[in-house]
Amino acid sequence: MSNEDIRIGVFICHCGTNIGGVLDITELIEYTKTLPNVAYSAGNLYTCSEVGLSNIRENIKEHNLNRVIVASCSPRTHEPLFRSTCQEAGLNPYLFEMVNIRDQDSWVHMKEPQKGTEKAKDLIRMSVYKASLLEPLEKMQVSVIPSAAVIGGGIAGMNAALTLANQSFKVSLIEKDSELGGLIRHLHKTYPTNEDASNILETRNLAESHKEIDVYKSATIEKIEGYVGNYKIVILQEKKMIEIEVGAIIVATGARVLSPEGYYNYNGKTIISQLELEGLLKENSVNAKNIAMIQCVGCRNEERRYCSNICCMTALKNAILIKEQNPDANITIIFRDIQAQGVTYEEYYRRAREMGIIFIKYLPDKPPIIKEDHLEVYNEFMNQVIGIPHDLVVLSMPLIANEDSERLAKMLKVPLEENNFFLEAHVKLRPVDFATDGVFVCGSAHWPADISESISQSNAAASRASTILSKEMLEVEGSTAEVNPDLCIGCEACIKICPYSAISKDEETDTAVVNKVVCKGCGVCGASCPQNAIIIHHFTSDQIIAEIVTYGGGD
Amino acid sequence: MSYNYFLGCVIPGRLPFLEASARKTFEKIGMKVGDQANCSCCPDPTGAAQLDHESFLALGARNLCLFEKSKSNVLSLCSGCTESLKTIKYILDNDNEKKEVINSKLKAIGMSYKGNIDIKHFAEVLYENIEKIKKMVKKPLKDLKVAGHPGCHYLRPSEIMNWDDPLNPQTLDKLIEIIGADPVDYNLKNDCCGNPVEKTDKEISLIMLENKLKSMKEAGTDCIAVICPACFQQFDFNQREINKRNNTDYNFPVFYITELIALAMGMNTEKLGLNFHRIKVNDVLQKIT
Amino acid sequence: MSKISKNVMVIGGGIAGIQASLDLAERGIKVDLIEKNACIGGRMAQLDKTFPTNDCSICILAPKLAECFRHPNITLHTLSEVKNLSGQQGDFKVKIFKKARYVKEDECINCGQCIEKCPMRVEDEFDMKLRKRRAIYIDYVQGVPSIMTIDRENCLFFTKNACRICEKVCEREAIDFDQEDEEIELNVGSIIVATGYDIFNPKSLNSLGYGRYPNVVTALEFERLISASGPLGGHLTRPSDKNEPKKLAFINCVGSRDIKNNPYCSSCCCMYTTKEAMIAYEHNNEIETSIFYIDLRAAGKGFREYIERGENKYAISYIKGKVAKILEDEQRNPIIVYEDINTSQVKQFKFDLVILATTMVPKKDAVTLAKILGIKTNDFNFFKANSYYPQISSKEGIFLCGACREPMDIPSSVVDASGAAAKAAEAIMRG
Amino acid sequence: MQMVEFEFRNELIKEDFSLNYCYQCGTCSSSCPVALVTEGEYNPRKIIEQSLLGLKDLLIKDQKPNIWLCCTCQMCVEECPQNVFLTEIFERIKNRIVSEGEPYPETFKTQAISVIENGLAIPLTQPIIRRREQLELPKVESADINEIKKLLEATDFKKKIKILEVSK
Repeated sequence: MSNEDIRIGVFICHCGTNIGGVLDITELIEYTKTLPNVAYSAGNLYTCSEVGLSNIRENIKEHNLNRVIVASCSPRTHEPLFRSTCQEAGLNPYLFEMVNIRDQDSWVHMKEPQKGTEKAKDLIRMSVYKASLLEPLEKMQVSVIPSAAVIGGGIAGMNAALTLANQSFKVSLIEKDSELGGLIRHLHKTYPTNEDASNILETRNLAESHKEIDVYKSATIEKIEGYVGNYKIVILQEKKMIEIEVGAIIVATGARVLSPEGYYNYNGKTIISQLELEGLLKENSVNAKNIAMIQCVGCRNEERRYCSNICCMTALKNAILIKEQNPDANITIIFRDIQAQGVTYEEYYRRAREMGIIFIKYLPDKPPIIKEDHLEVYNEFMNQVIGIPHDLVVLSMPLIANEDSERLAKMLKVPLEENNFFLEAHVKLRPVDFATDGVFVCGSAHWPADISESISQSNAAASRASTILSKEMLEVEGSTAEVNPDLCIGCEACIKICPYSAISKDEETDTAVVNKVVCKGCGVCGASCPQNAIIIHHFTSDQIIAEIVTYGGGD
Repeated sequence: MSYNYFLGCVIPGRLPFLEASARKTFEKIGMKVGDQANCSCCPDPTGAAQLDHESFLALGARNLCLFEKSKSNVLSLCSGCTESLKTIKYILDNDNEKKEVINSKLKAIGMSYKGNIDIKHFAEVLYENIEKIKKMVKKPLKDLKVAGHPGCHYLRPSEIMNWDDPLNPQTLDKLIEIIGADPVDYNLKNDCCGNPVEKTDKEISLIMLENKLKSMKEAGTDCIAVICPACFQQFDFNQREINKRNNTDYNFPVFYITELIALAMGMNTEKLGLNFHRIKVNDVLQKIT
Repeated sequence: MSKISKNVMVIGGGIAGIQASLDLAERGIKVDLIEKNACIGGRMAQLDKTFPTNDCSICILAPKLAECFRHPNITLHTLSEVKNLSGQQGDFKVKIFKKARYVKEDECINCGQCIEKCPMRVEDEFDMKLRKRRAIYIDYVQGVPSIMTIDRENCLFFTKNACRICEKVCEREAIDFDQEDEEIELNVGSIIVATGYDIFNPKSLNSLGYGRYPNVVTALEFERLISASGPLGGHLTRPSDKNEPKKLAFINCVGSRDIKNNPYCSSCCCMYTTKEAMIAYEHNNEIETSIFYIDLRAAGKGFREYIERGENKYAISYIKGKVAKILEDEQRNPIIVYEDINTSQVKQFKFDLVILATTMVPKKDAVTLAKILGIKTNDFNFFKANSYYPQISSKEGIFLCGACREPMDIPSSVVDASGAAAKAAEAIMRG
Repeated sequence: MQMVEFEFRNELIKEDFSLNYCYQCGTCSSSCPVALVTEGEYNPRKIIEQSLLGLKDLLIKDQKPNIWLCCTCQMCVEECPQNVFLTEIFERIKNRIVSEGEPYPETFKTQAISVIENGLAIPLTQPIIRRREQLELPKVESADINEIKKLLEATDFKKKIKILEVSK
């Protein structure tokens, strides 16, 4: 296509007042019209609304546009939508460019609208120059293996496996312990119904006996490779390597309880953890009369800033159970904020008060001090230190990330957050997805979760996985890297740096080869190649240099 | 069942003119209310009740027995008495154990509480007869801005009083409205006048009163309407006290709602004993004639 | 794999219903999405931003709305309500009542000419009645389907047999006063209920002065006041005098954790009050906020850190204590009466604007719908869910998600919705 | 340092079970017209916290906050989101203060003596009787004082409130 044939349409979004309230849109439209190859330029109140989209479609036809630029918000959220809009109007989706004049312009320059408008001109101009050089690309089609691997056999993992298996998908359920069940095995009873934990554990039998589920116990993951629809997992079980192939993976590895060693003179006898109390309750051997429970031990502090979500309810449950057995027991829960969200849990908290359980709020900088037969705590509600007699102190320890989560995250090429819990693709709208396609997360591996939350999430992860497993073919990203074998010297720099393990070496030619299905087009390889042998489609050197030059970066 | 008056202690002992206006108002609307002999202190919900619960119940139950014997309901002229008697009835009617204990005490004087009469505050009965009152109004109190003070024991605890909205009371303002006056909406309408605190700390009691007066003043009021003799005392006796201490000039005439109703019905001011008010009511009388 | 022959019906087109529909549609299952309003989007469309990322709410929702509209496996039934249900899991027969739109769906291009000419001014529910819309309208600019609707209760043609001006100005002849309500019947294999929630009306809490004091507003009203697409165009002023407020107070647990109103915890208020205070601060760095709370409930991922950020970077003070009383001064400034627990003293503090974090309550027609569907409700009229399997209702083949079963935030609703989709899919595969 | 006294706490709860439900939100203080003007000297929430923890010395001996300042307006009871009957709980505590012989405001005692002696908190005086006549009000037929005395003997009133000798 020669330069003369390029007809660019630029759609500038007001985004209500998000952009329109700061930048001078009219000026931008007029300015854009002066740029080379721009055949059409107009504003939209909300480009992403159905009106805005049909406006794009109509103008592609009316003005015979063969490049489309939307100047609006973030491609992270909106690029797929605009691309498919272009496609619907008969345009190759890779002939679309997006300029972020909101997050990176109108929001940051709210107080200096003129400078913001000038910046938007630069950004749009750069995009126009790049757009002129865009090439059509094709998305790849890959086949899908209709089975899933669920890593972790706690309540979340078991339930995710069952939900998929009940939809006739084959599932491999992989557990590192010698039996399924996870943390629930150590619990006495479960809130909010106070029934035996063994009731919930019946899921175990269902999972083990389901014809679509293969259970691997005492099994560890040694290797994961492949890509959405086509993962290969190597499992080590009883010194045997087993290789399975699946279309999707669900991470349900759970979490562990922080050890109480070293907190509040923990001694395992008169000062024990909540988990140890569960054990005593199971054996019906709680003999203490005056029991004090301390919440938020080892969390909501400098070391671990987060709230572990489940400890308040756990303490309430155990306190209620003790009270039910022994109404004369005096139980004091020393807390910071009682986390009892929603309908049932708040009711449960009220019930605990009704049973006569005492609650004292403490401040992080004035934690309780445990003495021989009583403990002392500064009571914020009274502005003074209060003594509480005790013969047993129970420490509520938080859930923390599993030790091996880092290893697993690396194998899966998915990120962890600062506390080493798995980091989802989007907190709000993709809470059980990873940015990596075909991998999902649920339960406490994601964040401390109780039983019903874990089950809810595991159903969700199963649902998300089924959207892949139910398809025969999948489309994957078309803007990928490509190695020019003539220039490649086989130095392997790109192979080492690729975060997706998408590059391997063709031993015959001694050059690097990109697996286009795995490649995300991130561009790291291209930047690292000493030979300039790698083309990143959609982000070619020519395209980027054109942007830089027009911005004023020399020639 | 007809009503007998329960006068309590404060009205007969200190403020008989309030009783006069009440009796005249009820007469005017055609209600025959009898007198109940032999009544004692209700007893005071802010006094004896705080000292001994059992004696509180016993004394109150004795009063109720007298009405039971006369086969007549209680028409109380005081909010404190109303609350006490309603509370005692509520407790005895709902707690059999307590009822038995109290009846064992009443045995000493040959009485036994049954629980077959009703207790009403006079404003409650007035409100129930609001249409009748409306018809009898001869001289509407036009343009008179009246800050109604419903007081506490007329309303709360709502579970027992079971009458007006305990946090957004309407009945007193409706009575003010029906006689042609303007009820004033003020910030602290729902707050206590401070009278009960006087027993423990006069200073604090006066601060509470001043807060109320300030709030009434800000909202622009000509006078105050009350329905309890304890509140009446607090407002009528202590405005000057506050002025003396704080160099202020509060001078709101204080009326029992029955006094205002009687005035609107065109009754003779002398027979109402308005001259016995400590804060002179002349300005208001002038305004409404 | 077994063959899927049945549709799934999703009731409610908020974020939960949308997510459930999209998951099912992507899964290859046909979905009938029933929405009572003229547009899908629900509560999330009314929000300005969302915690804990402070993403613009409509910006992340809009692509999902468009996807719902365009997905070949999703049939959108707007202005529709479920009237009757018979049959059982695998073979439900549902009667749907579809209100007439009086606008031809295929013709209207949402040009807005009719709106400009419509003479009627009607309270705009989407904007919490903070501004007026016309009798022909679209819920919100990004609304899907992006076409007009005539509101029969207020249109002059229907009330007085007059006007018809929209008909005259519409170049595409999209107005059709002859449309009639209709009843359709659907045959579905399983059902997902995602009807969402209403907001507690704090007017009954007399001591807080809502309804009497102009500068005491609810959190959802505030959300509209501060929203770029709201009635103030994102320039926050207070209702009484259009001055820019500098001192804000939020009162948490208004109507919740309260035996006399709603005993349960509304789950999201600690977080959304923090969010609203943050947005306000971003609008104007001079704003200082006090948030009055009972317990600060922030147990979700990154939530505690979010609260800390509010405290350290957005001039938010968290004050332990519930406010029982608000007064007002002559300039109509709300005065909060609260106890400072550090000194045990009761203090009065003047604010420019007070925002009440009102509870999420069940939809007012929840009980009616429960009866139609034959599912149970709990003591508070939320749909009753299994204690450990929260998407499971009391009836086989009917699944629950989102705030119709319990107050919850957006991430939980999305999780719930995907989970319900899995269960609904499972049900039709078995059935 | 004050020690939590479980037994005393349980006694108080037995007298009024609603105490249990308090979660210390402070609505009571915020609604209290006395707390508003006493700079911490009176604070209903704090009294409830002391009761929940059974801090007997503070409640009964020290009486800090001063429980006798409660004006019994019941605003706290109406506003309390957990239906705690504060006024009633305070009444029970005051009853305990009295019966345990701890000091309490003199005016309460004076009023009690008047009730014992006259059956009325405010006895009728001659000037008032004349004023009643002037206003054409009927004569007040006061309580039979022997009945009152007998009844209050049955309830042990004098002993409970520590009045040993009633002066004439």
